[in-house]
Amino acid sequence: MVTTDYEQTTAAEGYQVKLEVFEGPLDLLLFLIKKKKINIQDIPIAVITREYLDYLGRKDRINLDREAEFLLMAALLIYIKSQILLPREQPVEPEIDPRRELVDRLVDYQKIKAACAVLREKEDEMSQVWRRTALTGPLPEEDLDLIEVSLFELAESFFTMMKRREAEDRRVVKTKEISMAGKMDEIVALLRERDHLDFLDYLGAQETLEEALIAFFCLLELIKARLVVAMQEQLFHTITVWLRKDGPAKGNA
Amino acid sequence: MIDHLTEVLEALIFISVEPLTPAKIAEVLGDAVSAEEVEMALRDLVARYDAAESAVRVIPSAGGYVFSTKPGYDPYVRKLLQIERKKKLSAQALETLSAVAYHQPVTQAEISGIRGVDSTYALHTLLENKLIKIVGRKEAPGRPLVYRTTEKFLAYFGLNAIEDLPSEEELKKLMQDENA
Amino acid sequence: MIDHLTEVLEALIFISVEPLTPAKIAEVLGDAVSAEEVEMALRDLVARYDAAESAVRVIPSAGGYVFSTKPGYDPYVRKLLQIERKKKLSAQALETLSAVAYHQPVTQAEISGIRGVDSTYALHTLLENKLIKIVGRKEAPGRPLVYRTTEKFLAYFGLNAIEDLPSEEELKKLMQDENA
Repeated sequence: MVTTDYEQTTAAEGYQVKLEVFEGPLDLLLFLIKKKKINIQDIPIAVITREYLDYLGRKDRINLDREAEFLLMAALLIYIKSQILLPREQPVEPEIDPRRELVDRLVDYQKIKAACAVLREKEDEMSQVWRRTALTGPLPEEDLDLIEVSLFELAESFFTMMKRREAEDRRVVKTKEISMAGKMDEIVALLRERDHLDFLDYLGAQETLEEALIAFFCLLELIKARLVVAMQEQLFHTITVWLRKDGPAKGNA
Repeated sequence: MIDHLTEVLEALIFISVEPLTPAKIAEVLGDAVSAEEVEMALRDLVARYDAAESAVRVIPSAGGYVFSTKPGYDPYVRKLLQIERKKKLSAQALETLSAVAYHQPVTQAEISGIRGVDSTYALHTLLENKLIKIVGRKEAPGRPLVYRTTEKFLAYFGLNAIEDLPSEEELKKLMQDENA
Repeated sequence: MIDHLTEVLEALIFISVEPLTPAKIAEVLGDAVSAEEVEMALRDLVARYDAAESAVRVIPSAGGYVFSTKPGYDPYVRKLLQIERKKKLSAQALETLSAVAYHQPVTQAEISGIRGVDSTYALHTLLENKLIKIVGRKEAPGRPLVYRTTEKFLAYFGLNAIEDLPSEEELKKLMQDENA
């Protein structure tokens, strides 16, 4: 279980006055803008950059896991400052103001912060009321293992199962892994039975990725041994495989 | 003494997953009330719901108290439960569906092999729900049926194409920090 | 016409763990009642429990109706369930969730851009808690996964619909008040 930064702050500072730890660069910038009573639409970049670097240097108020992201913002501030300081023939137009993009991001982030406050309040309210998580009383048994599913759960279910299975029959898979000869026999037998084989279909029918890879290596071996012919009409199209009628396969028979 | 003892008990019975026993009640309320007071309040609660123009009631069950619907509403209750059952997938069906999705086209024997358990029934459920379909037979001994997921499957999970399924790498990425 | 429609609805809501939607009600009741009759009966039911000397009530939630306790019984319920306090979302998770709510459908990269910090882990937490879901992929380079908030998100915050979130204008006003 990962402790949230929220809880860490509370625990570390106990009953003392709780200093806010800035979770990200936008968090810190908004704080500085408020502290300096700056109009967000007209940020004095030089001032804010100096303040920002000051906080960054002290390190005690920033989430150090996010240091890289704080540094990235510092670089952006310095870049914007350099853009503003460039000598110009005409005054900067609002739409090409180098601060524009940052201001837009800050305004948007400010909205998200305001929404957070509203949602936190609602969460507090809802924490006072309780809903049932299961039904009591007489209900059909078979309802118990029913669940709602999302795409995430579908995918997770699959990969979790594959991991479980891998652990379960590592031994079975292992025996399959070593028996390349068996796989080759299987391919040759299939070809004897029905003349040709759509190899991509065959690969798709393999139970595990490992098995499919082995089947593929077997095919390469069989080609090398001149036991089979493989043809691919176009790149990315399927591979059709035949037994060689004139090769060692005949001689062996 | 506890204010609104009857309602406190009502809230506890409502939220309790098992029938709420006097022992459990005593645990929660401690010494603040006597067993007699609790018993009286419980009787009051039962009477209140019985008398009310309400579809639910409080009944004694398995040595405790539990909410239940009144018998007259059974046909409606049963119908809703039936509908719910059809709309949801069991964990078994979900696992089978994921195996079909990531391995299609695939046979029953292959799915059972992948999952390590017989999957005939789960496949049947998925067929019924039209989340998978039969697309033909495999050129193999016994010519087994071959399954694929359907358009409905894509719509259900908000996918445009089967290639849009999250890859193992994406899943890993989403979960990696958990182990950090 | 159905006799005791209000009580029938009460029974149906009572046996639903998730908020019961008008669509599901219509499925159960069929053509026997009109949507207007159902709506009136639902309003009647909500008012009945609000007025009653009862610890429970019926609330609109996530587009449906569900039973919940009234505020005030929280300490007793927590004692029964042996929960110190209800778990709250971390600051990181809440911020990520707000960003998803206001920008959905949205990708991980977009959320990280809005917040200015990598949000992969926070998104995973929210996915696990079923407060957000993957709804498909964006037609953009890399075909990234796209996220949306869920019904559970609405229920968690006591919202009936996503439109119940404060509008952009309301948020602006909140920000001004704070700066004043």
